[in-house]
Amino acid sequence: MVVINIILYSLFAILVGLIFMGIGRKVSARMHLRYGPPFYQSILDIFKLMSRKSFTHNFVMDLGMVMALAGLLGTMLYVPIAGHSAFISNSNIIVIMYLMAIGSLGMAMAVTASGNPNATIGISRALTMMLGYEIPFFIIVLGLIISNNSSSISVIAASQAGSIWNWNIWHMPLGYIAMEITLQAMMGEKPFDAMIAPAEVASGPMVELSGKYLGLGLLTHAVSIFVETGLMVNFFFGGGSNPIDFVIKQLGIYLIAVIFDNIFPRYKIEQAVKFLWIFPTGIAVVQLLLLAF
Amino acid sequence: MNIMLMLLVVPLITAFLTMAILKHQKTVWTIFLAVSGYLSYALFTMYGKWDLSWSIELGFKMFGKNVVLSLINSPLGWFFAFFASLTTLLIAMFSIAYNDEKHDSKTAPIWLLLIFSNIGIFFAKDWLMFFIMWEAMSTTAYFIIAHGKEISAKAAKFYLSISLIGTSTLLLGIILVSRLSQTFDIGVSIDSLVKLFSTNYSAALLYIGLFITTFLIKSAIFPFYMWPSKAYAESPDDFTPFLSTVMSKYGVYGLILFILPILAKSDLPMFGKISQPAYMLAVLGAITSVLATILAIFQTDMKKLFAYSSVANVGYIVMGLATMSVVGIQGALFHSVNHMIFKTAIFLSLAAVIYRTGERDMHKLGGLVYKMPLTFLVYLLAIISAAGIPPLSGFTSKWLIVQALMAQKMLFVVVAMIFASTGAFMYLLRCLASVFLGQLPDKYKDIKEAPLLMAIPMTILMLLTLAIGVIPGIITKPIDAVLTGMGYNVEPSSWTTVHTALAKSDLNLTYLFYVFMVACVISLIMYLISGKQEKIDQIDNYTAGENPLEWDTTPDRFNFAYGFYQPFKQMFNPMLDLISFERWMSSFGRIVERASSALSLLYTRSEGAILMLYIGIAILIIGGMM
Amino acid sequence: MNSVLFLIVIPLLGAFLALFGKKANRIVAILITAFTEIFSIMIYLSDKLPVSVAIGGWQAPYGINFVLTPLSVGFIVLINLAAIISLFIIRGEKEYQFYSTYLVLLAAANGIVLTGDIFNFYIFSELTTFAITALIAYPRNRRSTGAAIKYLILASTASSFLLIGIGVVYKTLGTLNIADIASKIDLLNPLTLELIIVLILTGIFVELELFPFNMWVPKAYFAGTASVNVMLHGMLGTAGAYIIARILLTMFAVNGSGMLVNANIANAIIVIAMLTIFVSEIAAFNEKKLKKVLAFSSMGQMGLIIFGFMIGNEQALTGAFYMVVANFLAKIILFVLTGEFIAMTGSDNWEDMKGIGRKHPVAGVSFVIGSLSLMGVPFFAGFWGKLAVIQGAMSGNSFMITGIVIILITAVVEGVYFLKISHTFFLKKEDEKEFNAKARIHSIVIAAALAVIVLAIGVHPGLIENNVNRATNEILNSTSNYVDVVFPGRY
Amino acid sequence: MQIINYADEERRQEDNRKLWDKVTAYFRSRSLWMLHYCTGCGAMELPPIMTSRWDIERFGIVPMATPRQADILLLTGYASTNTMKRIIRTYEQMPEPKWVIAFGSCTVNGGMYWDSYNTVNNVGEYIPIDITIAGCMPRPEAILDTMVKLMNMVKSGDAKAFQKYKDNYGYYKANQDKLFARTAPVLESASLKYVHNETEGSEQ
Amino acid sequence: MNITELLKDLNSRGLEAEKICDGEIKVIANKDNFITHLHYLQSINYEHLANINGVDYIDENEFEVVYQIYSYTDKIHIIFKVRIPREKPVIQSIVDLWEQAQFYEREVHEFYGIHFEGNKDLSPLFLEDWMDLPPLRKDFDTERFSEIVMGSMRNGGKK
Repeated sequence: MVVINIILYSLFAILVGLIFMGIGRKVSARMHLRYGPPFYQSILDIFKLMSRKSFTHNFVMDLGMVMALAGLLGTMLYVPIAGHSAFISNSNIIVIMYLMAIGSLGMAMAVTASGNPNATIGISRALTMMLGYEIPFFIIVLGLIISNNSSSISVIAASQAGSIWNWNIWHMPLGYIAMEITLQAMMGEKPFDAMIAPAEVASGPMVELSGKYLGLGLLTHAVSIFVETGLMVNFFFGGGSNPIDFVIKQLGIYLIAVIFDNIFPRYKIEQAVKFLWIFPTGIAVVQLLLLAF
Repeated sequence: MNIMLMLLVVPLITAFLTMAILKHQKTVWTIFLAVSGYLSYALFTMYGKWDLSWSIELGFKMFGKNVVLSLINSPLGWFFAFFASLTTLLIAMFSIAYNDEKHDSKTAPIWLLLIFSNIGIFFAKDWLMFFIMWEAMSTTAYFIIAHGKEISAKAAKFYLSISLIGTSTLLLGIILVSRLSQTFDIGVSIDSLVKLFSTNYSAALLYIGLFITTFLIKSAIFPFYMWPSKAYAESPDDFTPFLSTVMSKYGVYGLILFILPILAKSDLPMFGKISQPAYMLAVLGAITSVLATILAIFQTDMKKLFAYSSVANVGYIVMGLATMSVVGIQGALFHSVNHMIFKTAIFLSLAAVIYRTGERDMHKLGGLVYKMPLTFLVYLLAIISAAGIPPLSGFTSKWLIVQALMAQKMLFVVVAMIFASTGAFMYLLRCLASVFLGQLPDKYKDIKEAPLLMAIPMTILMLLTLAIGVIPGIITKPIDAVLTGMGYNVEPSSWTTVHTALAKSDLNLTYLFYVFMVACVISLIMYLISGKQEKIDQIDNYTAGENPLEWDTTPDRFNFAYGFYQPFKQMFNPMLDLISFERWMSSFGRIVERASSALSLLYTRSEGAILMLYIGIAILIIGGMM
Repeated sequence: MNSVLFLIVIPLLGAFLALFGKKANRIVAILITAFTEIFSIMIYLSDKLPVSVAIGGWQAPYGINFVLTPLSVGFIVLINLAAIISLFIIRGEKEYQFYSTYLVLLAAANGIVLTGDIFNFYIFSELTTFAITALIAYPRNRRSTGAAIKYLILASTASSFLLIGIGVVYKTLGTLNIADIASKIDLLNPLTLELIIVLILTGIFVELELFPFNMWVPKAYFAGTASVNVMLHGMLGTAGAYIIARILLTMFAVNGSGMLVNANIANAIIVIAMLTIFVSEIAAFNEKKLKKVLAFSSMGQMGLIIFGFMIGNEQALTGAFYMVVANFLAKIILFVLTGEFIAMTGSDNWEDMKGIGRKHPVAGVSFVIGSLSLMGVPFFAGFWGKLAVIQGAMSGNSFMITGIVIILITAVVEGVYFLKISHTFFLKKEDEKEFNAKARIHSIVIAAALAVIVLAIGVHPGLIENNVNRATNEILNSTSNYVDVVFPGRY
Repeated sequence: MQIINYADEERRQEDNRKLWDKVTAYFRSRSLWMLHYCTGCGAMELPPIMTSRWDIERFGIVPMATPRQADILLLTGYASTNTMKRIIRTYEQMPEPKWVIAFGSCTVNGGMYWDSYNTVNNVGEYIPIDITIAGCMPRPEAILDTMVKLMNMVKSGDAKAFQKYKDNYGYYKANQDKLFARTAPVLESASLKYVHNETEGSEQ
Repeated sequence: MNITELLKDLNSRGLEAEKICDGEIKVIANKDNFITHLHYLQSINYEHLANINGVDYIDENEFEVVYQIYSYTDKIHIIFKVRIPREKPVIQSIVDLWEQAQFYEREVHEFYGIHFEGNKDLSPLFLEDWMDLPPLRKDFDTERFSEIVMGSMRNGGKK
């Protein structure tokens, strides 16, 4: 029974993630005063990519891409969606933080195995960026854990039940601002997308991914959007009473990120890390001190 | 024959035996394997028999009565000794194949002496036996690290000077503490120190400080974090795993054996939920892991990189211990075993790479995955476990330590821990990308996979990480015995779930593995149903239409490996130049050298002789009058 | 019992005969030293000790008397053992002057230890000075003659102070017998007592290689051949340790309790000992010549031993005596092997001695054992001595605590350079050319034997435990053991 | 939609495959990713089609950075012999269903550089071209119209240039070798001997 | 110095210098001593060598090597022409005056066949394994060449 449950959840997450990407492209097109592609465009892209022939350099590429998607799906299964999650065991933030690393490890391994210098440069930037956003993210999470003395998300989400006013966004406004900036970096949106910079490193890690592997890469990105926005909802927006409410909140957060994406130019990698370690971390530390003492 | 005595006698005799027949190395190393096999078996049978002990009375009179050296099979000592002997067994299997004519480091006899002192340290009941084995361990380790090479001798000298400082402080500490209770017994000295804490706080702090410096030196924590990078890199390749995993645990063992009970029992000024000295220890552990991770990211020599990674991991263990809570110590013990397993796996796979290619710099290697797939697989699983990624063993212990730190509200220490573990992910992947992936240089076109005898221990370690990752009970059960032995009341741990201090945050690891497997199946299905893939040559990359081979560039010029984290390094360069302990220590060494040559100059010139005679008389007269 | 006199008379007779014999000198010298060694062991094992022998029938306060106590005979045994070893490792000195001066040195060393009369002690120390100067100058090159002259000047100025001191003692107390002085010492007013102590100490300290007085040590050890070094260290160094025990801790002791009469001077001596340890270890750290390194290290060890004696409580004294024995054995191993290594590689620097350990593993390992024992590493004799000295010094005043700290710091420095040197022997020899001379088997055997003894004592200190205890309680209550041996009825 | 009776299994298999191909063709047509290989002056015509006035993204056509990810290769101008070598290598690096759109007259018959010694006159001889757009650099409307035409061709499944390239690879390879691998001088000219020996430095 | 003084100065040195428009003059030098003049020009801060290119006067049976020189201070652009016979197109290289001349001369050599004495590397730069006459020579029939290699036809032709 649990396996069917997991498959359903995975499909749900992938579908939602892809539709979010489509809507994101539509919104950014409308910001450029363009008509923009249909909202299901990403699904079309995925099917096209999956049906194409693709090139692989060695077995490590296949292993890596499969592992990347598996890692992200595993993470997604640990995120409680509107109160109930894929299986009974309670979900733990620290587990999710470490599980997210499988995604980037798999991607990094597959892409470096292709042997293209652009890809390796992209990966070294992605990992530096990861170190950049991991610190503020954890400080915010630490604040949450300290305030309700449990590292399980369902407890945190439950603590915000009831009316809108006891959402965490009002109790921890600074935490929310810091989380917003970190979310921008986690999703690799514009100010912090030095790793996928098409102009500099020819779409960074994805340079050698053709057809099927690019499809798996896009699916991983879709699920990661679902996970990150899901976390955001659970942390600050009360976790949602039912799945539709949960998804709408996620969409709201994602669109904020897309709007930021269209406004900002791109940081150099060390500027990005320095920025991430000064502003969001500073705000998060202030929030932590307020909570802890 | 008392089994404890056999544990000591067998390595000693075989050490002298192998010293005699050092010429033919095959038999020497097989004897070495046999001895470590015997030790592991003997230790395995000793589990549970906590009353085993052995003592001998020497003719030397101290405190009015003859000095007694004794061993006792304590659960803590057994825990460290058993897992150390298990690691040595696997390394021994590896070194039979590693030490052929070209690579033989002729250090088997000295290594056996080291194992002899290793057993002695873990089972010592009184301080004298502890000190004797500690000093023997430091000096034998010097000879193994130096193993007859010029550059290694210089690195070993650096290691020696720091660890001798450690032994001197230990000697001073032991004498001070033994004078308190007029006996060398460790248990009695703990109680006497606890009493001293209540009476004379500052003196007790000094005594504890001496012991803590020794243990910090040996486990390479903050002020003394720079000797491992030299010692591990230059020591023989099959000895480095032993050096980095087992020998860094002596300091940890010392902390758990002596410092933790004292800090737990005596009432100390508190800082939040834990005592000040413990918090100081946690801060030192945090600084070590952060600094070591940053330094590890910038290394180009792979053994130096993993030396700093070992220092960082010991930093986590010390942080776990400093929480003084049951979950923290459980996490620390679990992590020391995990560290033994995955770090040995990493160092063995690197040794296999060096054995085949003879090259240690990461940017000169690349693409070895095609020629050495098994080594790659072992290395991959080891770094997944080292980075603390869930399905494998490294995650559980890191998770426990983070939970304990959060429960004790040690906020900035936890942030440092997370920074270090994410940074760990950076340097682990750097070594993976530049050594195993990417283009294969031409000179390594025809290297073969590591020989069979090397492959067996590596695969066993790989399976071990997987097994412990899925069923943590294998390690948590012995840890419970250790904790109950130390007087903590801990409820028995189950085979699959791991309990923690925070509310409702227990974690079922087998379930986690099961979820991860199902996710893998789903993504595999997606991979299979989509279009076929075609295998193309490694050099056929997108290079903006250019055909690199036409411009006679060799494939390995394509590996981006040299300045892998160059932008990140530029951020830290000013800070690193500012506080580099390495520079201070080496400049201190130079000062001593200049002073010594100045003094010996004083003796060469003869006209000062009579003048100095009169100075001597003056000292005597002035001394007399005061 | 006045057959004891043979210990001095026969070597002197041999010295005279050696002037004429050519080839036979070597055998004659070996025979005489063997005789003195066996004779002293027989005395030691016979249970007639302690006994005082009046020479020529003159009773104690007036005539010269030889005092035979477990301490003194034990030291005689050590001195003669060093003498035998130095004879065996002689490389090619054939001329007769060598053996005659050697035999004079042997007689004088035995004399210093046996004599109960302070003036007689002065005469024997003069004799040793001349003998050692001749032996150091023996290689007759620029280096050795310079060192010999330097030693002669220093030693003679020092012994002149000693003579003045003895004169003052004779003037004030009217007696020259050590036991007599010891009993009458508290009659003196403090000022003259201090003058006497200072004068006599300057005389002794030159021979004891303490810091301001040991300018001659590195040059002398560097200039002398290996056998001369063994003599210098084995015979003179051990005799020096005995002098400290006998003169400082019995003659000037506070009613026989092994504590120096004037506490301030004791502190001054501790300061000097600390200075010696510190200066010698730091100087040895960067020294390139192997013989000089060992010279500095022996200065450091002597400083440690004197530091042990000066502390005065029972624990420190046993430690000091253990140190004496350990240092005696370990240093002889190192000097014997250094002689061999220098002969093999032809150069004095230890950096050029690569690959010796691989060619002669036994020699390399015994060198390591010797250096480890000097460092005070457990499993070797030096450790118990160092442990006991530090343990004893812990209860002392602030001078002793700083002394301990310096000992521990220098232990680190000493450890580094000793292991650095012993490891260079195991380095691979790059230029594969053969060594010029072959190491001689019997000297390696001697070194290995001593190394085994050092290991045995380290593992099981009980071997020499009872001899050391007899020596310590003889010092601690010297009135009952020493003074009433010489004057049975006085107390 | 005529009624199909699946009498025999094989025809049904065949229809299914056709059905599956139809579905994939639809997806391929609705999400074409283009790699514009800006050889000549046509490169200036591409950015406007992505701006808000013409907005090619509504057809699901997005510019991609590397040949591995791209479906369409846009040749936007004259191709000199050196560039031709790079174009062929990029074309071969693109995964299977791939199409080529050639801009302007230079790609068809060399355009105004028809008589230059290093301009390729007919790119179609070296790599298969699906659609060429006439005009000495076509206007954006023309480009949009081509894109829609390509989408329909892909949907109906008769944009098979890459198949043609694979089938008669020999013909294309021969042309390519004729262009690049030159072993003997092409034109016999009187003063040839002078130039050659002079470069070898053996002047008379 | 301004343009008139420059013209007077150059003419006085035996060069035919005339003004084309304000800020631009043309100088014609002899192939034997043109280097000394170039050296002189460089010394009076005409330090920028913009380009070197060749011209093929086939009917006068001569090649012409044109050096474009410019001075930032005087803001005057000199077109320095040197004529060399077509049979033996050899001229002195000016690498030691201007480093970058090496590449310009290499290109001119490839496209005209003019040999620059003293230029270390005159290997082909743009054309890959070119066997024919240097292409920019007038006696090279480019249409014929493209017809043979690329199959081009006058006004498009029928396929």
